Amino acid sequence: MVNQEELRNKAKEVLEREDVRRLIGWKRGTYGFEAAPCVIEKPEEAVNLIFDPTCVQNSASFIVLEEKLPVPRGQEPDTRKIAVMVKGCDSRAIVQHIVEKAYDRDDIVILGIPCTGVLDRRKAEKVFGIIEKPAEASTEGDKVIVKVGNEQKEFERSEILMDKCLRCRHPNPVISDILLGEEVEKWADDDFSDVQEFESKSPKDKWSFWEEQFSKCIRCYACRNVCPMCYCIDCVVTKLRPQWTRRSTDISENTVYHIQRAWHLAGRCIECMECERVCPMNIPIMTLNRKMTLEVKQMFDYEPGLDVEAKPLLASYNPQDPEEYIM
Amino acid sequence: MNGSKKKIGVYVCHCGINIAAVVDVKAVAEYASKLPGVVVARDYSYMCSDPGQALIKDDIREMGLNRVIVASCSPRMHERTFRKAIAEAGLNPYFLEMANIREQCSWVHEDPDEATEKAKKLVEAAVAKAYLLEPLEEKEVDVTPACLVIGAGIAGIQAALDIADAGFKVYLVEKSPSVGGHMAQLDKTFPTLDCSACILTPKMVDVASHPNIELMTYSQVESVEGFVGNFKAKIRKKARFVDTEKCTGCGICAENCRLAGRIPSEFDEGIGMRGAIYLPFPQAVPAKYTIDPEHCLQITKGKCGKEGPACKASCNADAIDFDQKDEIVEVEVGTVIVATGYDVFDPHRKPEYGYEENPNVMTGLEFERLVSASGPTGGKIIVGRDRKGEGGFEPKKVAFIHCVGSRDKSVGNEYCSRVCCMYLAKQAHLIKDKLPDAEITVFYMDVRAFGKGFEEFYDRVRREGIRYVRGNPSEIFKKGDDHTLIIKVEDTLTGKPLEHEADLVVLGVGLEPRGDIREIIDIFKLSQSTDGFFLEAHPKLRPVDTAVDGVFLAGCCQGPKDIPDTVAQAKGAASSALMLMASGKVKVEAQVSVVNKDECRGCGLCVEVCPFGAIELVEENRQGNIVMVANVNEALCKGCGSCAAACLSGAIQTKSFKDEQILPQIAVLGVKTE
Amino acid sequence: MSEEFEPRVVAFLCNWCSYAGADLAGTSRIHYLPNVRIIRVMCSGRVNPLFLVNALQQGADGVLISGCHPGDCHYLEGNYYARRRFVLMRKLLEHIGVEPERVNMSWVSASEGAKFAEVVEKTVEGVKAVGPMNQFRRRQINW
Amino acid sequence: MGEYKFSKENLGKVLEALKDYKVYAPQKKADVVRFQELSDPSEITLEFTNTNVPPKEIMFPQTETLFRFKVGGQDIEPRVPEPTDKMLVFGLRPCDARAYSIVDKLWQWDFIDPYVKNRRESSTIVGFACSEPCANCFCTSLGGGPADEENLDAILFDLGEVFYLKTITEKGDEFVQKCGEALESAGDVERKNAQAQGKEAIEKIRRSIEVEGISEKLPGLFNDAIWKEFSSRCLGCGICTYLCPTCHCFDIQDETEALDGRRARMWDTCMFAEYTLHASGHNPRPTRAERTRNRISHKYSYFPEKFGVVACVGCGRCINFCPVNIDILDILGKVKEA
Repeated sequence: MVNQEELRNKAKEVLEREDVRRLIGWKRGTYGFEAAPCVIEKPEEAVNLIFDPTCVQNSASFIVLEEKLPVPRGQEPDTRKIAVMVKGCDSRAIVQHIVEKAYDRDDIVILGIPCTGVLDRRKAEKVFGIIEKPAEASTEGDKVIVKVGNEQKEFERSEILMDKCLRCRHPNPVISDILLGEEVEKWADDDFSDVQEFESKSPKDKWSFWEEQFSKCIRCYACRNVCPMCYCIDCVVTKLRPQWTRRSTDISENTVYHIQRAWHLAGRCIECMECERVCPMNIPIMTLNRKMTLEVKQMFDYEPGLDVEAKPLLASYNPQDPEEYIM
Repeated sequence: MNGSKKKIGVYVCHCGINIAAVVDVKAVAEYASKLPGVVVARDYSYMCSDPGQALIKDDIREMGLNRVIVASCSPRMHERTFRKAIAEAGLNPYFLEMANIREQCSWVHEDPDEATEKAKKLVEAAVAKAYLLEPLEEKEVDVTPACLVIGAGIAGIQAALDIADAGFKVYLVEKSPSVGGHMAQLDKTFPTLDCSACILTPKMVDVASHPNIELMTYSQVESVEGFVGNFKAKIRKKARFVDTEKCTGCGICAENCRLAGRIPSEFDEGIGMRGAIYLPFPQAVPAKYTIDPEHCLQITKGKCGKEGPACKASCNADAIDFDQKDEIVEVEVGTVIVATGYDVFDPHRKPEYGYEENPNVMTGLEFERLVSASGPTGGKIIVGRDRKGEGGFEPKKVAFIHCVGSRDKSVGNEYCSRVCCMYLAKQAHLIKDKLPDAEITVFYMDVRAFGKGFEEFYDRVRREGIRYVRGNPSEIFKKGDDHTLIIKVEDTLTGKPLEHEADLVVLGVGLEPRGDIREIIDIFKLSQSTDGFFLEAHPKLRPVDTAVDGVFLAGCCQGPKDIPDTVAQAKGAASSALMLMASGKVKVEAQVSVVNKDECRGCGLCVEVCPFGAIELVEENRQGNIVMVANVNEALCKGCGSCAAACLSGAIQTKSFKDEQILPQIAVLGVKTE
Repeated sequence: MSEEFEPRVVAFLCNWCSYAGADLAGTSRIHYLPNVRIIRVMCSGRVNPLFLVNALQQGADGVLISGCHPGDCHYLEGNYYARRRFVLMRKLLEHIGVEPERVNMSWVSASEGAKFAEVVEKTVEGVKAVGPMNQFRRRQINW
Repeated sequence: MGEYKFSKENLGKVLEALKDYKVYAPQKKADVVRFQELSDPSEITLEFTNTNVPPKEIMFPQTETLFRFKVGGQDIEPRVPEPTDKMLVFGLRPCDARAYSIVDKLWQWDFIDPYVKNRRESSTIVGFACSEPCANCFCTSLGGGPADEENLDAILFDLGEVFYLKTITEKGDEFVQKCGEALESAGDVERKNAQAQGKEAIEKIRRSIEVEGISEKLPGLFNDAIWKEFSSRCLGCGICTYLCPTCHCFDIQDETEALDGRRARMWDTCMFAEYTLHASGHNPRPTRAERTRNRISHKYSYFPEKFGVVACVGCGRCINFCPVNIDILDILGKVKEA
């Protein structure tokens, strides 16, 4: 795992460059099993940075979350680079951002961090409950060590890591300028068996599952806002003219919201699972995205977030595309 | 405009009994009159008739209607009519919406109640949409009265002549030093057997001398910008190193060239030789010599013999100029005709036919040069001569092979080249003509003699004693050390495997898209059909148009053709171009896409999906921050709306088909209220 | 149930092929079921797949997109994009439990009036078989 | 005020008996505990620290029809819940009950909201004392407590094998009458255990903030850098506000279906950009910094100024559920330092 000193020094160096305006990374949280993402501008702030399995959040989201303020008359906009620390999944978001021209490759400095998996707070809280002090964690081989106060517990990956990590195909950053620590060995793969299994259900059973899930939704839009791929200026979901989805929360509007969300991520989702992690109502949102990911793979042999030269899936076609259901 | 109160008029047409016999038009009008915003709803026997239209116009004037719904036939029939009508009454023509209650109700449903119910809904949907219709303006752009014709083969020549004769300026651009294209290389033409050069050369001379045609040979289109009616083209005139003003075409330079007869002649398909300074062929137009910079010693080595370039020394006109540079000329045209032609299939891609190693295996086009009186052998059929043109022999057994590089998946050409069957038949005939004792065999898959006089010609050839064997040779190789070749083939009629002997094999090579077709594609953003040739706008109804307004196709660049078809298409392309230039104005689509710059995030999805290259990303100053946003070139946009469906935030919309105009229709047609 | 159930199908037809095909069905007086209500768009490429979702939410029991045959698109490529979007959206809807029979697409050229009628029959029969759309259909305004 | 007890297995019986109440109680559905109308007593769960969504949704549903109308017509049908249908809110935590009384001040301020008012008046509140507060609870800092009785009609203690039920108001007693014979009267043992449990619970509260002075301090920090510091990682989602028992903002929208229409109100949140977006396109709270500032200031400054009480009960939800660890105690701490 990456040495924290090295991480901070590198971050400091980068922040000292005068072509860099801010750095996105993680610092220790105020409690519990999740770190706090942070955006820092002063080199001296680098001492707070950390990276360990508590750094769950997708740092790339905060690149597109930055608000562009009006530039006062007579002043120049600050076009210096943004530096960002990324795990494997975070880095895929950056690639996809570049594919979609959210920014140019040279608008950012990427500090890549090979990742050995991040904690699933839900799994951890089943063991420890919500804890008042921030936990620390590390990995050794295929064991995960979690330190709560002075109590220390060792876990199998599957017991404590997020599901996305248990099927991670890209633990190492797929794009970076500076690589922190050594690349790690890929220890997992994804056979999408969960999706396949779900598909075997009847339409009726599928719906009764989703009906129950979607009816829980309170439309806080955390799943949308946290998504590194959701950064439209005016999201169709909350648009009033035309109003695609009503604001009222009922099974109809909630379902349509989730369809819209999943649809707009088809061929764009980079599988960071943030949407599902942040949901306060425990809706298995990733299942929708994974369905799309699988179909996109099988039908169009396409995987987003890997190649900055790639064309967006739905802005391209192949005359031989499948059309078995077309009359 | 959109804010103002909506005053909608609904007009339900009986269409005689066409509609009224099934749909209760009174009930539909009654229903419509109760819909929000509707101030008047009438039914009338024939809305499209003058009194019918008058009805609408009067209501617009008297009641101040600002939206009009006509419930009648398909908008594909009368949308224009009614747009014109309401415009005459001072309403924007795009404030019209039609409900198709004939083709979609009375003509397809028997049950009057069901048909009426559906008609009501269609009208209601039209009203819902009309609510949100916006006024659009129809823009017109001027058309520059000039045409750029690319390629001076028979297609380009014909198109250029037609347009020039109509009195419009033509810029005819040809890559090679002379006009004429492939047709100039041919000896005789099937099935009439008239001499190709004899019918072509007069036209070649015409294009050179026509006052309205500016001929640019040895030139290439570098780039084109703009849109229909207003193209700007950059053309590179390559340096000939010969001052065409001075050159008299006497040819002394070529005789004296140190490399004379040492360089394979492109025109003679490599059977004949030329020098570094050359005239492609005797009747070349213009009859001006050109120095080949790739071979000329003076240019490649910087020195030619002790006493300098012989050509320069020998030229009495002092036309040779080694300091000549490429020159870029810019022309403005309103229309473009692409007539870039084809390449013949390269038999190296079918090594089993031994084209590489056996001089007596040749392509059909090489054979044309061989039999041509103007060819290297003066028309004598002698194969296997050395580089100096010495030696060689007269073939006794000649074999022709069909479909080389056509109808052949293994080389990626599934299509039929359409000319090979006939040119091989013709060539077989020519041999019979010149070598009556030669034994001639043709190996074919099918013989396709579909054209005027083709079948008759094919008959005639067979009657002349030429053997047709149905079979697709698998292999051709040399037997022993004389020049006898063995053709391995199965006679698919008898099912017998044969080892056929021949001392001359002519490969009926097919036609392929030019190797450099990409250049043109990139310049005009044209598309290719699956066979790789240029894609026409519609396979049946718009065979000479392209997706790009003002750019037309002629000849084999669109697909294999024989000469008459090529000429016909060239004339078609010419008249299409003339229509635009004659009217002098062209309407550009009014229902185009429009970008909400505040919502656009500049992802470029729309740019990617636009088939017409009408959208580009441009810089936008957003409160001091420079961002990229999409921008639509209304002259290029055709309003298909693919961009609107691709856009994630709905920032780009297509006028008259905006999301906010379609969703209300969906709502009406979905909700059950009966 | 499905005897008296008359489904409502919202169809999006491209102006140049399928809408013309529907017109031809009319001019040739080919009778078909009245359940399909047509919305004209210039190209199947205009059809935002969310239109289908919206239609199903607004009360349609089934939806249909129809465009030019591959290669014949009046705008060259629109139907290829439409196809990609459609097959994906169909999978998504299928996943949350919308019967695939409700989500249809066809290629109908201007000359295929008879085929259009066929497509309508097929679609309506398919939707009838699976019954009314009750999954995320918008409920009528109530308390 | 009476004291009662009943054995755990009798919980069902008790609820069964409450026929003439519309009972709202915590139920676990699809992995989430939430207050919902209790159709089947066996559906109830009391195995929870606190519900994700606060029971404010009983009094102030996320989506509520205000009235119906006909498109084009003038006639509207207003509809206000009848005060007569009695409601029982069973098993909510003291902090959430406290939130009711805080927000009441607003609902019954210059305009009396009939929808909420009627529900509040017709409802009996039976609290459920906390024995195991969560790590981010800080109710004690805001005058509440795990067994706080403020605004409750009765309170329930889980004493292991039995429930100890103590009534606080007449409404509470009235409710007890309806509970049927499963109820026995409780004695000193239960009282003592309950009191002990309450004390212990207070001991277990691990986080706190000295609220004193914050209200006065905030206005001065209007343009302070701390807001940017915290908001730079804010997602601008609605979690902290939607899940807050005292947040009460709503939006009003008209919805139509053919010619039928309704005017409905639904939860809104000051953390969304649209919340303050003007029709002109101008937004007086252009970034998440101003929105974060507003959320804190509203709870700890504007509301107390107007109504004399802090609009926060220390339930800890906004801390627990924030995906990016924006911790209100962390913010308040910085406010005090500043």
